[in-house]
Amino acid sequence: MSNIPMRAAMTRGAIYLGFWLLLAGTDIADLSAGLAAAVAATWASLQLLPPKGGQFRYAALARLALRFGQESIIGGVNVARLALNPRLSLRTGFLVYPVCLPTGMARNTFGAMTSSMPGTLTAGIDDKGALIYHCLNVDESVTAQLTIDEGLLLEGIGETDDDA
Amino acid sequence: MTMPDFLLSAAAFVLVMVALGLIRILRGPEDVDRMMAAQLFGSGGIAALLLLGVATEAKAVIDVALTLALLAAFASVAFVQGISQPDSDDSDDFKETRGK
Amino acid sequence: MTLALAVDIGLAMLILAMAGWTIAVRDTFASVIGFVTYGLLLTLVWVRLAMPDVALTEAAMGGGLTGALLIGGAARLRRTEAAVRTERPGMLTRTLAAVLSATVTAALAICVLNLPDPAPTLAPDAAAKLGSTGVGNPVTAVLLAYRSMDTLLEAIVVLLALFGVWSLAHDRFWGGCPQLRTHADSEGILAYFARILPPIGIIVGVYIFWIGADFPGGKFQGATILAAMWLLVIGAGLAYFPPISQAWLRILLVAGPLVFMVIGFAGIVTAGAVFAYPIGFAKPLILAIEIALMPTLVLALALLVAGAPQRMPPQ
Amino acid sequence: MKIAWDIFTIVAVMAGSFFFLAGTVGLLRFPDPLTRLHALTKADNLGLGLVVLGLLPQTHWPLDTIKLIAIWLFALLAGATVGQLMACTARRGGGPPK
Repeated sequence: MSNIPMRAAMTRGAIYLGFWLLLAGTDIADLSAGLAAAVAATWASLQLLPPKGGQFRYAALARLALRFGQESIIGGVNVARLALNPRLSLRTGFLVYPVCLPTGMARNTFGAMTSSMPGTLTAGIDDKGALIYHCLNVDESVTAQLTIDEGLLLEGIGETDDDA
Repeated sequence: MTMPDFLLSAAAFVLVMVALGLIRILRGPEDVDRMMAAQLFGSGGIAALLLLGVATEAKAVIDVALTLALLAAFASVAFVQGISQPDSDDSDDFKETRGK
Repeated sequence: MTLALAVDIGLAMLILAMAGWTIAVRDTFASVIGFVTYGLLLTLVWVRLAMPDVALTEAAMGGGLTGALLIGGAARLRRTEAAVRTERPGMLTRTLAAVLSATVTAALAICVLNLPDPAPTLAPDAAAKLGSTGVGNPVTAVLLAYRSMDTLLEAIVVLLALFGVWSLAHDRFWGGCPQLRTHADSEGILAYFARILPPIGIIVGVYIFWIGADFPGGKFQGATILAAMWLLVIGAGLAYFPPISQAWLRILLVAGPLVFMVIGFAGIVTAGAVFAYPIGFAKPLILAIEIALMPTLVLALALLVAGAPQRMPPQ
Repeated sequence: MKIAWDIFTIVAVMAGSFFFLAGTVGLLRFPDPLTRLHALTKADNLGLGLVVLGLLPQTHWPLDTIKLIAIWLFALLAGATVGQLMACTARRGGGPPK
C-alpha cells in the first residue's frame, strides 16, 4: 500500500471514530463497537471515494464555508421575500454555466453548494458537461456570483494555476 | 410562558406549516410536486421532532431525528429513479422470454 | 385544555386526514407519497406516546425502506394502471367491501372502548426482573429475554418473506442477481451522495444497533439504516447485488436465526429451559444473538427491496 | 445568562418557523415545479438550520449539541442532493414515461 492511501485511511478512520465518540460518548465498554464501526466506515469510504493526492488549502475552504453560510441565509431570505410578496415578480429561466472544476467530487460539491445560494438551482448537466442552472431572476449577476464561488472552491482544493 | 411550552407551540406551528404544504400533495399536478411536498414534510418533521424532543427532554428523540435526517433523501432518490428511467431492463427481459 | 393536548389532537386529526386521503386517492403514485408522509406523522405520534423505540423503527422503516419499496412498486405499476382504472368493481362488491371494513372498524372500536381502566399491565413485573438480564433497555429485555421465541420467529418471517420474493424469479434467473434501476451517471449528483453518505450511515447504523441494549435502538433499526446505505450505493450504480446463489450470502442469511436457536436450545442444558439464559450470562448471550442477527437482517431487508433476481448468474 | 440564552432560543426558533412558513407559501404559490424547488431547498434548509441553532443552548453540551448540528448537516446534504435530482427530473418534463 502506497503512502497516500495509508495516510488517507488513517485520517478518515480517525474522523469516523471521532464521529462515533460524539454519538456514543467515551465509555470504554462502547469502544470496541466504535472501532469496528470506524473500520467498516473507513473501508466503505476508501471503496467509494478512492483517495487522491492533492493539497487542500484550508484558509480558502474556510472562506468558502463562511461565504456559503452567508449566501444560504440570503438565499432563504430571498425566497421568503419572493414567496410572501403579494405580487409575484419572477423572471425565471435557465442559464448554462461552463465549469472549470474537475468532474466528480469537486463539480458536484459546487453544484450542491450553489443550489443553496440565492436564485440558483442546479438542474442537470448539458452535453458538453456545463452545469444547467434554473434561476429565479436571470441576469448578469448570477454568472458573476457563480464565478466567485468557483474560484474559491478551485483555490480550496489546490487546483489553481499558481499552485506550481 | 415557559420554555417547554414555547418549544411545543413552535413544533405545532411548524407542523401546521408543513401540513399546509400537503395541499401540494393533493393538488399535484406533477408527481414531482407531490414528492416535493413529502420532502418538505421530511425536514419540517425533523424540526418538529427536535422541538418536541427538547421540550419534553426526551433524549432518544434526537436519535430518531438523526435517523430521519440520514434517510431523508432515500424515498426521493427512489422516486427519481423510478420516474426518470423507463423500465428498460426488465421489459427487455420480458420481451426476450415471450419471444421464446 | 393544555398545550400538549392541543398538539396531540392536531396530530391525530392530521394523521386521520392523511390516512383517509391515502386510501381515497385513485393515483397509485400519489397514494404512495401520501403513505410515506403518513409514516413520518406516525413517527411523531410514537414520540408523543413516549415510545422512542417504535418511533425509531418507524423513522427507519417508514421513511426509508418501505417508502423506497412502495415508490419502486408504483413506478412499475404505472404502465398497467390506466387499464386497471377502467375496471371498476361492481356495486355489490363495493358494498360488501364497505360493510366488511365497517364491521372490522366497529369491532376494533368496541374492543378499545371496553378496555379495563387502568389497563392490565405486566410492566412492573418486567421492570422488576430487568436487573437479572443485564440489559438496560426494557424493550430489548422483553424482545430477547422474556419473549425471545417471538423475536426468533420474527427474524425467520423476514427470511421467509425473502424466499417468497425470490420464488417469483423466472426460472432462467434463479440463483442470479437482483437488480435495481441503475442507469445513474457515476460522476453525477446521485453518485456523489452515495459516495459521501454511506460511511456516516455505517457509523450511525452501528450506533443505533449498539445502544439498543441500554437505550432506545436495536438491531432492526440499525439494520434498516445499513441496508438503506447499501441500497443507495447500488442504486447509484457504484456496486451490484451479489448473485443469490453465493454461499457466503446464504450462510449469513441463516446464521442469525441459527445462532439464536443454538443458544436458545442450549438453555435446556445450561439453565433448565428452552430460551433461558444461565445466570450471569444473559447479557453476553443476548449480545451474541443480536450481533449474529445483524448481518442477516441487513442482507434480508436490502434483498427484499431489491426484489427477485433479474439477471443470469455469472457462469 | 440563562435569560439571554432563552431569548436567543426564542428568536432563532421563531425565525426558523418563519422560514418554514415561507417555504410552504412558496411551495403553494410559485407557478412551476422548478421554481417551487427553489422555495423547498432554500427556505427549508434555513428554517431547519435556525431551529437547530435555537435549540443548541437548550441541549446538553457537548454530545447532544454536536448531534444536533450533525442532523442539520445531513439534512442539508440530503436537501441539496434531492433538490438537484428533482430539478433534473422536472426540467426533463417531470412526467413519467407513458
